[in-house]
Amino acid sequence: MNSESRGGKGPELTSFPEGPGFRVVGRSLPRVDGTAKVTGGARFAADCKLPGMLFARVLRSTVPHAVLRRLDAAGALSLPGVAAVFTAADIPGNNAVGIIVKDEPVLVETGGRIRRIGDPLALVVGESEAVLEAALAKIKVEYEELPPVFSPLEAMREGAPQIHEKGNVQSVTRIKKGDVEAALAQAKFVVTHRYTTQMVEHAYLETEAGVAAVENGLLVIWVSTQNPHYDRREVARVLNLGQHRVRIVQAPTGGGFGGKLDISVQCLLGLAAWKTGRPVKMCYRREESMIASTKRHPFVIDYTSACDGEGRLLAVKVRIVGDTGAYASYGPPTLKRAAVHATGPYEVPNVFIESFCVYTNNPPAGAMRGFGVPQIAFAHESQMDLLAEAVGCDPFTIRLRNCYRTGSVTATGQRLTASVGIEETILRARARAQELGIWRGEP
Amino acid sequence: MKPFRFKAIINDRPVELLIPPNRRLLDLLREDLDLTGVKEGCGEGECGACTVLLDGRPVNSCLVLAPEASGRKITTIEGLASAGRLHPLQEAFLEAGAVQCGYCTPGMILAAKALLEENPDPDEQTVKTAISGNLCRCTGYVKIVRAVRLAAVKMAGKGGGR
Amino acid sequence: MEGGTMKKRGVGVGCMWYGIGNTGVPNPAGAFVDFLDDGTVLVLTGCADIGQGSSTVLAQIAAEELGVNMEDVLVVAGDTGVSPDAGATSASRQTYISGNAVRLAAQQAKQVLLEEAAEVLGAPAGELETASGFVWRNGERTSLALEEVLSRCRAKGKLSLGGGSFNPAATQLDADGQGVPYATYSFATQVVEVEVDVETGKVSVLRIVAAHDVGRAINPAAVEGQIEGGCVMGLGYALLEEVRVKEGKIENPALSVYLVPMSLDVPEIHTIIVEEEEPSGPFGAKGVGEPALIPTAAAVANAVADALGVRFYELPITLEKVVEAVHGS
Amino acid sequence: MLPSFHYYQPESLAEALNLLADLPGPKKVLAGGTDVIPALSRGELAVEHLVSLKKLDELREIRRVGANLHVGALVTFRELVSSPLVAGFCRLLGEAAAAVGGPQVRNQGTVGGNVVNASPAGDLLPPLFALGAQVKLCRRGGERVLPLAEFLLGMGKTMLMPEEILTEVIFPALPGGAASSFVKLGRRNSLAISRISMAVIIFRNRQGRIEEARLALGAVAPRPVRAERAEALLKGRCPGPALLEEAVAAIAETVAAILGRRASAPYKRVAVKGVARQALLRAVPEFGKP
Repeated sequence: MNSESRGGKGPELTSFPEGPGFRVVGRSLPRVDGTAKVTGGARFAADCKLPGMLFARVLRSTVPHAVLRRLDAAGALSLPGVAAVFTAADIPGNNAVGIIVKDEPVLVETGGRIRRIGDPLALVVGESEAVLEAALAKIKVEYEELPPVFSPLEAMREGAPQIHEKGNVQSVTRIKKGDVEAALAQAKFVVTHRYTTQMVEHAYLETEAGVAAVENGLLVIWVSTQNPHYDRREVARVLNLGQHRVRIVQAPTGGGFGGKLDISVQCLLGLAAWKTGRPVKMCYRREESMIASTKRHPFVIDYTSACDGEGRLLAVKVRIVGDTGAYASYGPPTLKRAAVHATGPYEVPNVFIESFCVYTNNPPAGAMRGFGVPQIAFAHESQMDLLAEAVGCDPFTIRLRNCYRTGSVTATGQRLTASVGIEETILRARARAQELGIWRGEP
Repeated sequence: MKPFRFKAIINDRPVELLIPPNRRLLDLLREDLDLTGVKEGCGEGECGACTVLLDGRPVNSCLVLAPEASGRKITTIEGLASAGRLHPLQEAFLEAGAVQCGYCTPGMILAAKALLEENPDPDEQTVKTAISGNLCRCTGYVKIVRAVRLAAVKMAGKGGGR
Repeated sequence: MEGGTMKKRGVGVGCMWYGIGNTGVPNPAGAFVDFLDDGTVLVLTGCADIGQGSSTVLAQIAAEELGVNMEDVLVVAGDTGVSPDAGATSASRQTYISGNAVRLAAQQAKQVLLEEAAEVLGAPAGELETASGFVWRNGERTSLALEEVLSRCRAKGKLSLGGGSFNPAATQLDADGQGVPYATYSFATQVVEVEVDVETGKVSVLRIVAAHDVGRAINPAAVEGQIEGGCVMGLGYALLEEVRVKEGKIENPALSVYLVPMSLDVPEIHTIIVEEEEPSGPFGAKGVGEPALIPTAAAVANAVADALGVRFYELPITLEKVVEAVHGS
Repeated sequence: MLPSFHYYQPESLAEALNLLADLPGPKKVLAGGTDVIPALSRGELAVEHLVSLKKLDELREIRRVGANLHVGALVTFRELVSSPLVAGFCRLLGEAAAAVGGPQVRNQGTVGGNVVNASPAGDLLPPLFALGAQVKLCRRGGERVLPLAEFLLGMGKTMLMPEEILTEVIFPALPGGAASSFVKLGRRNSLAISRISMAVIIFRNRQGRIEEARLALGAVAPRPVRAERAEALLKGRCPGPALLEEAVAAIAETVAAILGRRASAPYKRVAVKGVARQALLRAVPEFGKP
């Protein structure tokens, strides 16, 4: 065994002292894939080359809301070096993907709906990267544009353009505990504000990339991904193959942060390799990555919180609207998680929370590190400071007065029975901030 | 387009190739020479993933036309370890936990190598400046800075390193 | 005001909690652990390591459970041809969920060996452990080598393979949002110090103290790496990053115009790992990937409000917004 | 992937000038390439001929000739940062070069490129304006020297003709007693385009009285602008906090007038105060001492 290739780092760190107690857990051992990554030996998907490999690129819509009337690829096909142009008509299985809701086409069908700028319309496959750009320019597309909607608040109104058949509100979460209105009426301090947060890009350093090949009747896809088994389910369904005929191998993945949970190149690569019988490679350029991939949900949060004269939280009332863009992706769980976490790590006796995941013709938002909680934390932590100001105490004090402890009951009625470390983190953060001279308030 | 005769010393080995002159150094290294430790992150000099050393100085190989690098000495990450032994920077990156996804790592290490050759004992701010053209989305840079300073110590112990 | 320039300092606090795993839905992970003939170990997991270090952490969990060296564990991850489904690398779930799956698989594989060893040693399996290539009894090393035990298993046709699966104990939320959406939670508090130039609007984050309850830290350096990276992504969220969309079109789809923090934008980060052990976690572990980032923007916003006496209700807090808030438009 | 073009590596300036004079069709000179290569790959620049200056080592020099400094067009940002001549005679140019991009870009990008590119946010332009720089333009059979202020016409526009090469930038070396600084305000601390930048040169007499002040601002107009009112106001006075405030206010007024109703005006007319304050204080710390 070559220990170096797996990042083993010599006896001092990894040798196994004989006897009881933790021996490996709790130690800062080096990464098992570290050596490959520091030597340049790690082969990311874009680094793979296979004999006879073709290259692929997607034609994307330039309008946010339309019906695709006609797509004419004859010009592209006539270019030397273009091996094929695939459209929705070439998809043997179910032309819809999505982790929660299968609402996103792999390629938009003729007569089908375009719901955002960047929707995939056709896949060009060629002998070199160089030919793809010219080929894309030669595909003729006719759209019948539809009125778009870009604001989630407008999209929720009656009469707004409908983006999906089931309406623009993709999901609603409600959490009720106690009697919020009564508590608000009795509270000494009530603070209400609207918070808005922006759309954010994951900006993983490695863009979406993969290579596919058919080996002995088996479709193998090496791909940068956060969930290879989900990829397998989607590729198999889209290509109408048994799951046993699809093998997804996660290539070393250059960051994900939630953005590589969605299908990007997987199904298109599978389609191209399966249909041509040749290996195919597909790598997004940065611009395409930023246009095509999901984003962090922008939120509009209306937040009311109330406390007594000592800063004890009495009630929290929150309404969250998240813009999930053209497709659901991880929108529903993002908004659900935001609702569940809306009180912050504080015990609140009276709670009413509503969150809405709303379709628009914007770029789709999906999973991004934190799943809606960074947004809601901005709101609940601003509110805590505002209450502290009203009460006249410092920000640590109001948090210590309200934070969960063993035995606390959350807004969803869950009793926390173990491993409730919030108080400890507040105390230790405050102590360190004092040591460093950052915080000069009371210990 | 007349082909261009490209000659250079790459990772201490002479290389001679006939190339179309519109080739970027990045593509020459990755496609023609299979030096895929050189990564493309943005194609416009904004991320440093494609950093290589040109006569010892870091440049973005996506912004270098390959013929412009002809006649020069080029170092990629593949040229750092010798005879199976890691360079002290590579060791330090492993030990300090400076690697996460690894996509920025080759470029980071090369930027750091150029620094340490010029300044064997850089302070924290100097290290931060030396890697300020290299984007890392994973680590927050803290452990990368620590790794570079650890490598400096290692190299001083070995009489200046390689 | 400091040094003749118009700079103000402020301190802000941000707290958070984060449920580990998917919200109120089953999200199991599976794993296989196999002892090879020479006592080295193969871990098969669907868990995708995207840089956060799950393969290392899972190797540590297997090594700990089985008493082998890290060098002697190979993790094969994320290959649907050989590894069981471990669900998504998301929701900060893999250390807790795949970690448990690997530990359970390792325990099962070990049990096969210990039962075999029990026969050889004439001792109850419950008194036996594996460590350093040998079978141990009540904390004392016996002369029985694992290789020998494995060879006996092979001869009898017994697989030295263990399978493990773990699904966190969560329930669906009812119509009133009541239920147990997560089996366990991570917690954190971050304190951020900023300096704001009231004329240029520039917010410099000077120092961050980040205290995170992650349960047991399987690999403290990796936990710190998550926290440091999260803080920096969080300050990008607070101050810099915004995908500008006009009529559905992204106006800044390039890294030259979508700016994320670089090394010179990074403050001092003081991490504190709080280890409130989670009884249901592998060796007490919970998770840290997302919690690392969650409180940062909140704390930065509070610090800016502390510095300026003006609060921002909209992210990101750009140069222009600061100037407009301080000086009017 | 870059579009096709013919590529030349002339061995001498004369050969390069001949090529430029004789080649038909769209042509471009290639120096550091940090702007040209991405423009080519984005399809923003279409050329038939690309003439590389790579072999023209005579353009890589920084020389002192009499009272003047001559900076060759191929001198890189990095070379400006580390040059003893720059440190001795025009420190602010080195400070500006250090504020450009990141290390990779500074190793590649050149003085000539920064000037010819004529970006409103070009970091070397305000210091060169303040230094009173001239540019030397060569073509086959001739050359001309123009003040930078005449050479730059606006956003991306200059007096450079397709057959010309900018070979050097020339300016009077600053005397030892001159104070100078460069301050750049970007959204982040590296790889950022200037939102506003400012170059300061201040000459004082033995008593500390300001004899001459040159203040040049970048990224508030298509070309750098001098804050003439503030320059006049500083003349003959001693630095101190009150004078600092007067100067800052005057600079802000100048900038407000230039910006007019542009979208960035409400921000920049305030922000310039912060930049001006930092730049003046850095050049002459006495501005902060009552």
